[in-house]
Amino acid sequence: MTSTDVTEAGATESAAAPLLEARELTRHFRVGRGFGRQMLHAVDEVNFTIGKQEIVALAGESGSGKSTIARLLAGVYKPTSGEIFYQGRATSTYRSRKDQLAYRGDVPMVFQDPFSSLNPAFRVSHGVLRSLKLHRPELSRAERFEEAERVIEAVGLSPAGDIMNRYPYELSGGQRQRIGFAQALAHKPKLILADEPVSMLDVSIRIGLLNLMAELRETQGVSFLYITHDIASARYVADRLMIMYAGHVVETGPTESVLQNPKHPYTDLLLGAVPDPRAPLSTGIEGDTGEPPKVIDPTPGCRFRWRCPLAVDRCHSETPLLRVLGQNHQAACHVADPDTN
Amino acid sequence: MPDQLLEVRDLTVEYDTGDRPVVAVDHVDLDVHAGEFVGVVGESGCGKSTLLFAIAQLLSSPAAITGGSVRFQGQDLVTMSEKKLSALRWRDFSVVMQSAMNALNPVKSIGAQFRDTIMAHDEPVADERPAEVLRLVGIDPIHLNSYPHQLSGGMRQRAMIAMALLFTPDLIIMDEPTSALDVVAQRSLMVQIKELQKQLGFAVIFVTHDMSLVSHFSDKLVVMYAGQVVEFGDTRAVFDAPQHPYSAGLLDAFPSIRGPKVPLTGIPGTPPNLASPPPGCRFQPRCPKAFEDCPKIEPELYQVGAVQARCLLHVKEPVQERTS
Amino acid sequence: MSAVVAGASAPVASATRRPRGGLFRAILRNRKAMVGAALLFLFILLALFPGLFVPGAHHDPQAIGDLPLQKPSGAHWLGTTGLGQDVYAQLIYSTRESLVIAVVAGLGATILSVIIGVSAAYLGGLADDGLSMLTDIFLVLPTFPLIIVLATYAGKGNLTVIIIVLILTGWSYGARQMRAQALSLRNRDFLESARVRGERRSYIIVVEVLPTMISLIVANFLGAALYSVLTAAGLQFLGLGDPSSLSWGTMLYWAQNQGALVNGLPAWALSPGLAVALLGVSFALLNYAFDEISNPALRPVRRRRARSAS
Amino acid sequence: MRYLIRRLGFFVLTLWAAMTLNFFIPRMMPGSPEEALRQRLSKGGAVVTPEQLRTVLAEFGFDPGQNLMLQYVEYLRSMVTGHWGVSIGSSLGSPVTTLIGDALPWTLGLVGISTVLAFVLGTLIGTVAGWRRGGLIDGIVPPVFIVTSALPYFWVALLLISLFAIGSNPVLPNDFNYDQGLTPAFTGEFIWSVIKHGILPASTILVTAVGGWILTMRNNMVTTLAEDYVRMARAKGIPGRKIMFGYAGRNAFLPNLSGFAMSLGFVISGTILVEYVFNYPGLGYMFYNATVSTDYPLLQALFLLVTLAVLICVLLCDFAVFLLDPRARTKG
Amino acid sequence: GCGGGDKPIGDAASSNPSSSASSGGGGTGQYKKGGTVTIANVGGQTWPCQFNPFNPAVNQVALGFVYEPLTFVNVLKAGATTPMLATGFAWSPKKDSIVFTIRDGVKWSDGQPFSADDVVYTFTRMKEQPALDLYSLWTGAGLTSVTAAGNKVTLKFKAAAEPYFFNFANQVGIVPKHIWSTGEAASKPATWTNTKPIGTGPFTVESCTGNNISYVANGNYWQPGKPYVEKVQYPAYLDNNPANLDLASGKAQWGGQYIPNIDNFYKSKSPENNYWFPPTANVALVPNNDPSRPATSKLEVRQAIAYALDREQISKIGESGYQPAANQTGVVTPTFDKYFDKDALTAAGYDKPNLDKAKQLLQTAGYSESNPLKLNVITVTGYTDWDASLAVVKQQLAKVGIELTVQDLQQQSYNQKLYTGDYDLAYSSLSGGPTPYYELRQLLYSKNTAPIGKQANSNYSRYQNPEVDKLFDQYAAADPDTQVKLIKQISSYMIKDVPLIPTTESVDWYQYNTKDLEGWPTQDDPYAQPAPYNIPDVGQVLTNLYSKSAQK
Ligand SMILES: Nc1ncnc2c1ncn2[C@@H]1O[C@H](COP(=O)(O)OP(=O)(O)OP(=O)(O)O)[C@@H](O)[C@H]1O
Ligand SMILES: Nc1ncnc2c1ncn2[C@@H]1O[C@H](COP(=O)(O)OP(=O)(O)OP(=O)(O)O)[C@@H](O)[C@H]1O
Ligand SMILES: [Mg+2]
Ligand SMILES: [Mg+2]
Repeated sequence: MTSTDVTEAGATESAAAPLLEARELTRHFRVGRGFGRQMLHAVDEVNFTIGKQEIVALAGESGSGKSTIARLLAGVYKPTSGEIFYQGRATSTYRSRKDQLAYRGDVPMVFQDPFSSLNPAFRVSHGVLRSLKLHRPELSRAERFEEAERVIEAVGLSPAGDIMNRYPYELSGGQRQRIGFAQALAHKPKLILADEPVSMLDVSIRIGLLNLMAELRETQGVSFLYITHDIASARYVADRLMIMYAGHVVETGPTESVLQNPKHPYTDLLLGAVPDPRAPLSTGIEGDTGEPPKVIDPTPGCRFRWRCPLAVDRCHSETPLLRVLGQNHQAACHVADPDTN
Repeated sequence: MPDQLLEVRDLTVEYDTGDRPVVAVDHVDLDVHAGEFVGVVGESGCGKSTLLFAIAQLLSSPAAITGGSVRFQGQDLVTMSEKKLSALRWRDFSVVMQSAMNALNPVKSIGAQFRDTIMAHDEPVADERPAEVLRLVGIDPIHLNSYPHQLSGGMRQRAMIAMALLFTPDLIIMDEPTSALDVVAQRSLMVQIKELQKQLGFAVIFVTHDMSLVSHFSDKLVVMYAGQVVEFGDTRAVFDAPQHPYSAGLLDAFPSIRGPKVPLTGIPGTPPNLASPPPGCRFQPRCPKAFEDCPKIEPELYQVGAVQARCLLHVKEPVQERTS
Repeated sequence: MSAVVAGASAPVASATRRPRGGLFRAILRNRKAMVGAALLFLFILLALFPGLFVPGAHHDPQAIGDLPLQKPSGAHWLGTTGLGQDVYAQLIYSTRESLVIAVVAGLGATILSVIIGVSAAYLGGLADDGLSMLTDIFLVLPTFPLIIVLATYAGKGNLTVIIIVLILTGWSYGARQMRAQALSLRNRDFLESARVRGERRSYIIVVEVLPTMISLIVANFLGAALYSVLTAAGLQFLGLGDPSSLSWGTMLYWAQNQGALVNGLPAWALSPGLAVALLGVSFALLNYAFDEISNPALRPVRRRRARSAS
Repeated sequence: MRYLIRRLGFFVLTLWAAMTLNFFIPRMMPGSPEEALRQRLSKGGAVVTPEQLRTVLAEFGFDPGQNLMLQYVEYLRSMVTGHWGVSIGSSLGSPVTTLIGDALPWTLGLVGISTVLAFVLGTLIGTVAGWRRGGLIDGIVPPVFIVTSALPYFWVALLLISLFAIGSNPVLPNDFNYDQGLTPAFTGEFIWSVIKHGILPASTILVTAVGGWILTMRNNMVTTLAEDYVRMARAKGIPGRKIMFGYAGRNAFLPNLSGFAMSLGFVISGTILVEYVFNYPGLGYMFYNATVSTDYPLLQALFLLVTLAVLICVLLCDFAVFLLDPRARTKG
Repeated sequence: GCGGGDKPIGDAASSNPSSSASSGGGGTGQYKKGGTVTIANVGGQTWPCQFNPFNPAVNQVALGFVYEPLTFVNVLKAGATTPMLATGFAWSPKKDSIVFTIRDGVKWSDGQPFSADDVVYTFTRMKEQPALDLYSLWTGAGLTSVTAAGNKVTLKFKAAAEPYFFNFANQVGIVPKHIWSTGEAASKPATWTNTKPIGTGPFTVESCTGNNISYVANGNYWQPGKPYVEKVQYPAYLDNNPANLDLASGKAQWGGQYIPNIDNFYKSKSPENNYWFPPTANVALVPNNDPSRPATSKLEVRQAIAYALDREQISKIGESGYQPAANQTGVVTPTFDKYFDKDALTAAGYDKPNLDKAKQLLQTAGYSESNPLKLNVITVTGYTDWDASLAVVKQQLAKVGIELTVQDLQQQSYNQKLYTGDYDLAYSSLSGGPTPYYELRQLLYSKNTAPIGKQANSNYSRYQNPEVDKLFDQYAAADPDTQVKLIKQISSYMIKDVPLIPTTESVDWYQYNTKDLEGWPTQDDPYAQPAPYNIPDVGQVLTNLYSKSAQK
């Protein structure tokens, strides 16, 4: 397979009927106690869709709300406002355990921090086996073990039989991360929310996992929300790229389009910062300290305006909304130019 | 070379685990010249941090240096008394630790930590020096009165680097100083470090597992695998033509955001257990080019053109004997 | 009693590293734990089969003899009491009550700690505030005076009362630790992970949470048992237990009352205290060893300065 | 500020809870001052009517017939205003304030000093043991002090007595606060006597209390030493002693300090036993006495005092942590 | 309670009422002044330094030392009297009024003269301030008026009042009007602390700290030449052990201590260490006679217990022989031998244990091996000798098939149960008086009992017998010989109805050291109850002691 045709296939599918759609998704956190209560706007009025068999990469600054989005989708957090539609139905309408279980079976999550996402009291196979038990009740005990072994092998951990029986503290960060990934794979999901699933892996193993993602999408039609700091890997697997900044999605579009033709100044900055051994060092961002903003009780206006080299007056008073600036390519910037072609 | 700053020979470090010792650094040789930027890369757990600590004599039990020497400006640090070491430390070489989050004392203000450092040495230091170095790394000196928890992760890492510059040492050892930062911040910090290095002329040993970072910033590259140096040479040379299959694997394994999009493969298998490494070449069980000698003969570092590589493929050109 | 504090360090770190192969093997490998376990085992033996350790002549530890206040001799290894009872036999037979107090009160206090600590952490909000406040109040209340007051008035001598009192006053320390640990667990992703997986809340609490706290719970039990042994002995020593019962504290009470020390009978005055101390030590050793097992950083190390320049 | 208000709220609430418990527990239980007094009066065939008992007690400010809630309100008021009444137990008629005033200096002197000393010593030894981890001290200290920390107070007391205070030629006195023939004055003789009488009880407290502090401090120290900033301090060439106390010690000390406050309750328990064994006329002994003689006013005042002491100590330690730990400062 | 246990719980060791002394005591000669006596008697607390004689918690250190009664009554000599502040007294024929002749020339220790006014003032204050009237003279004994005429003071009663003589003549300390009629002493006499007491007694308080009270001889004392001893030291002891040690070493010369193993611990330490334990009352198993208790209300059961007990053994093991065995008549011997009817005792077979009879009686009562009698006995924690005695009793009763469970209770709970009748058997003791009448009346008089659930005054066994009541009623107005007869009659009911079962006799714990001091009360010369906790007997002893070294 080549990644190019994968991209096209995914793009057409997603246009037809989105698997999951987030509308005006918002999540605020209360910070401080008692009187001096303040609101941290982790995610603010975010809209996006994830199509069937689509890999959507979500990148952005640390603290910009990527994990929060994943957690909102996984139902770990309840949205402050906004709605998530899964296969056309709002998840807030799930009442029965059956509905919820079905959703959870379809949309598993790989947690960002592999050190805290495995229960230290159980062998690492615990999570995989439990997932199988909950979501594929038809399997017998022995089958579950077989299946677990298979997925653990699939994420590149071998010998699986040995690894399964270890306790989390006996695994390295990278190994744990892969166990987390295996948990999400175990029960034929439809959409995997993968929060930096490869951040702790060595380049060599990382690529194996990325290949696995692509293969799963191909063979089993699984979609991914792939959260990462590693733009290069996003380019490698993702059909679409979303860039977040301070709780807002500031740019979204087909991966290549965004990379080749970034519309939002932040995207520009971000791409400029990504080192590439195969390309010469680009300059021009030296003045930027790269301090991520905390979005506490924000006032209207573009959140990037303080760091933006292009900021105009309007940016200080009006929050930019996503605008279509190219084919499937949107950015939230007052000054960005649309594609000319 | 005349301006040889650091000369590490046969350095071996073991962790006493109760059963078999973990040999985390295994007969490592390393040379750093004044003003040089040496990058160290390698898989997680291959002994990079341990090597740095061993160089700085900062190992604490259960780790111990069990062999080799570390000559810094001509003096052997391994046999040096703690007292003499204290005098040398920070003034002549300083260390920026892997996690700046925890490397600052949480109960002392940044300024107090500067003061402590100054008081520990009888090096004359101007009163404005702390403020000056903070400004150098882009932190407002107002933060001298701040406590570590009041700074963001990036600021803490900068503060650490500022502190390392306090006495303008000859060598700064940095262990993944940018790991806590996101790409933009990491990038700007690296640029600053490089800039400072150009200005002040100190040498840097820089550990990371981000290949792309070293590719842009370091002069020399050390590739470690399972406690050993497997390849050593000019960065560009290694990147252009990696001589060790492991280095080659590393370089093959990461995608680019520019160039053409090609399917990549990783290195299969897992790194060896350092308490019982595989026989012969340590990379041999994972090596795509392994042949029958590999599990039998332990390779040495062989000179291959401009670089040295620990691979039996290059056995015809044995590395020349060193005079140490 | 400050030993209770000793068992408190680094409860959170302990959860993350659990030795493989279970506790049992870890205990076998730790010298302190071995000594503690051996002592405890001995006491359990004594408690179960006191008769085996007492020569036939003195099978009834309460039997009044004609020779009061005897110094230790071949016939009476530790001498006799003011009523001519055999001190050694009393010592052995007293093991049971002291051990029962330790175990039952320790268990009770631990269970209470777990329930209150974990629910405080999980319920959060007002319930947490209330429960934490309750815990803190019980923690700073001068426990022993409270115990004295309770034990004095609540129909004294009654073993059940003493145990209840010990539980009531002994749970707070543990509850605080439990809450802290449960809170730290609450933010751990593995619980979120279980929820995302679709587990029920009850399953998460019982199956996912409690096992991760097991080492804290065990340590807590040991601490509470130690506290109970010492406190109960103190109470009985003050005469607030049942003076006709057979326990070490009561023996001490009698020894003190009949002037064992001034009458030159240190064996009588000191041996029950020694027994209390040894039982306490066995709990303390296990507790401490437990800390070491669950927090490898605390394990003793061989200091080596291998600086061979080759 | 908010932090302070919260602490204050905790303080008041705890105090109130303690006072309430203290009021109700004795009153819910069998026995009453009436009976205690009756016991005392039924000498010589005197036929004492219940009215007579009530009359006498009423004279001393205790009216058992009063509504319990009213009594409670009255009690709270008098506790707060410091009108603690007179003893109705074995020191019938003595103002509670006087009784406490007489005993307090002794307890403060003996228990206060030895407890603080134990804490300070324990912390110091623990610091050194942790610093020299695996060294000689560290090899000996933990096992020894695990043992001492599990010793019952009273047993250590008895042991010390049998070693030093019993026999034909006792080295040290084992009861009371000073020689009975002396009158308190600032004379060398008197002070020496006070010291002599304090040695054994103080050693008892020291021996049993110090272990806990050593162990916790050592463990904190070991944990802290593994922190990166300690290694960093070494890397910076900061001298060992300074790292030991200024970096590792200070940080390891913080949890110990909170522990100290929290465990003060336990310490007080121990001192009751110590004072009891050594017949030391301090608050602990008085507490015991007040309990067994159903002396409500004295009991209440003592309980209040002890709770106050613990609470104040908790607050002080909180405050100290607040000062020493910048993290705590911003958390509030 | 006594029990002589170790740590006295709450109360300082109780002071037994004293009684007779016909002669003025042993030491009649004139001795030179000098010397110090140190008293070792556990108070269980530091001294509060109060000397209010009306405060029952502190009157032990005031009465006898500083305050004196009108007349001293010697319990150990069948109520013989010694004139104190009254040189004499005369009863009216119906014994409902008494006239005291007040001694002339007595001065208060501040130099003010003592007069009949002070006596009247003392008694009338007790009326005005009922809290002062510890012995309920105005409310219980029927005192109606106290008047003075010259040096005569007349006390009038509603009815014959001889039984109360012991209380008002012997136990009430006379206080000075000129002090007690001003300031706080006048406004709050019951709670006044009276730190510098002014009295007529042989000593005044020189200094008082929590640790020690130091008395010096009263220079104004009315008995010429007395007291011989110049100083009294009364250290506070919190615990028996140090007090015992001080006695054994001779550091303290006068003790009121229970000392385990006394011969070995005390007597053997020095030939000058002596002790004497005169018995004054009974320690008894009190069965609950109330019909609501099926077992103990049965006469057979009570008899069976009485037959089963080997009182000598209880005395020997339980009380180390210090407390002699009691007998079923309830008359304490040898103190009250005059009233003891040995023949009646022998005739009933209670002079020695009789197990067969006991078993047989139990059978009659319906108990057998298959249906054993199970009884509970309550006792007080801290009375370790009682615990020991009960351990013996338990063994003895087991032999006849009674299972006894000993329930050790804290004093308060014990009292509660005892007073309200919530028990099967209670181990108990009451204080006696100058004749057995006082003790027996407390125990058996129906007016001293109350229904179950209500607090009884002293008749806890709930024994009620109109015939016995009649005998008690006759006693007050009877002449001495008749009184002896009445008591023998009453004790015959003890044998017949077994309302309670005396086991041992409670004694005065008394140790004395003769190295420097002489004039102690002894078995041969029992001029006062000898233990230092007896008030006002302590005053008698203090005026008789003299220092040998001062005589040289
Ligand atoms: N439970 C929470 N309570 C309070 N604030 C939170 C919580 N979770 C996240 N935040 C805040 O919300 C913001 C977004 O956090 P989030 O974890 O989504 O960032 P992220 O993009 O995943 O960052 P990273 O790349 O570092 O993982 C941050 O400022 C974070 O501090
Ligand atoms: N205390 C220890 N006991 C035993 N082995 C240890 C200990 N600390 C580290 N090791 C082992 O030493 C080896 C080298 O560790 P080191 O921290 O130097 O790796 P690293 O290359 O810095 O890894 P990373 O990139 O993750 O920082 C690892 O295999 C590790 O498992
Ligand atoms: Mg995240
Ligand atoms: Mg490292």
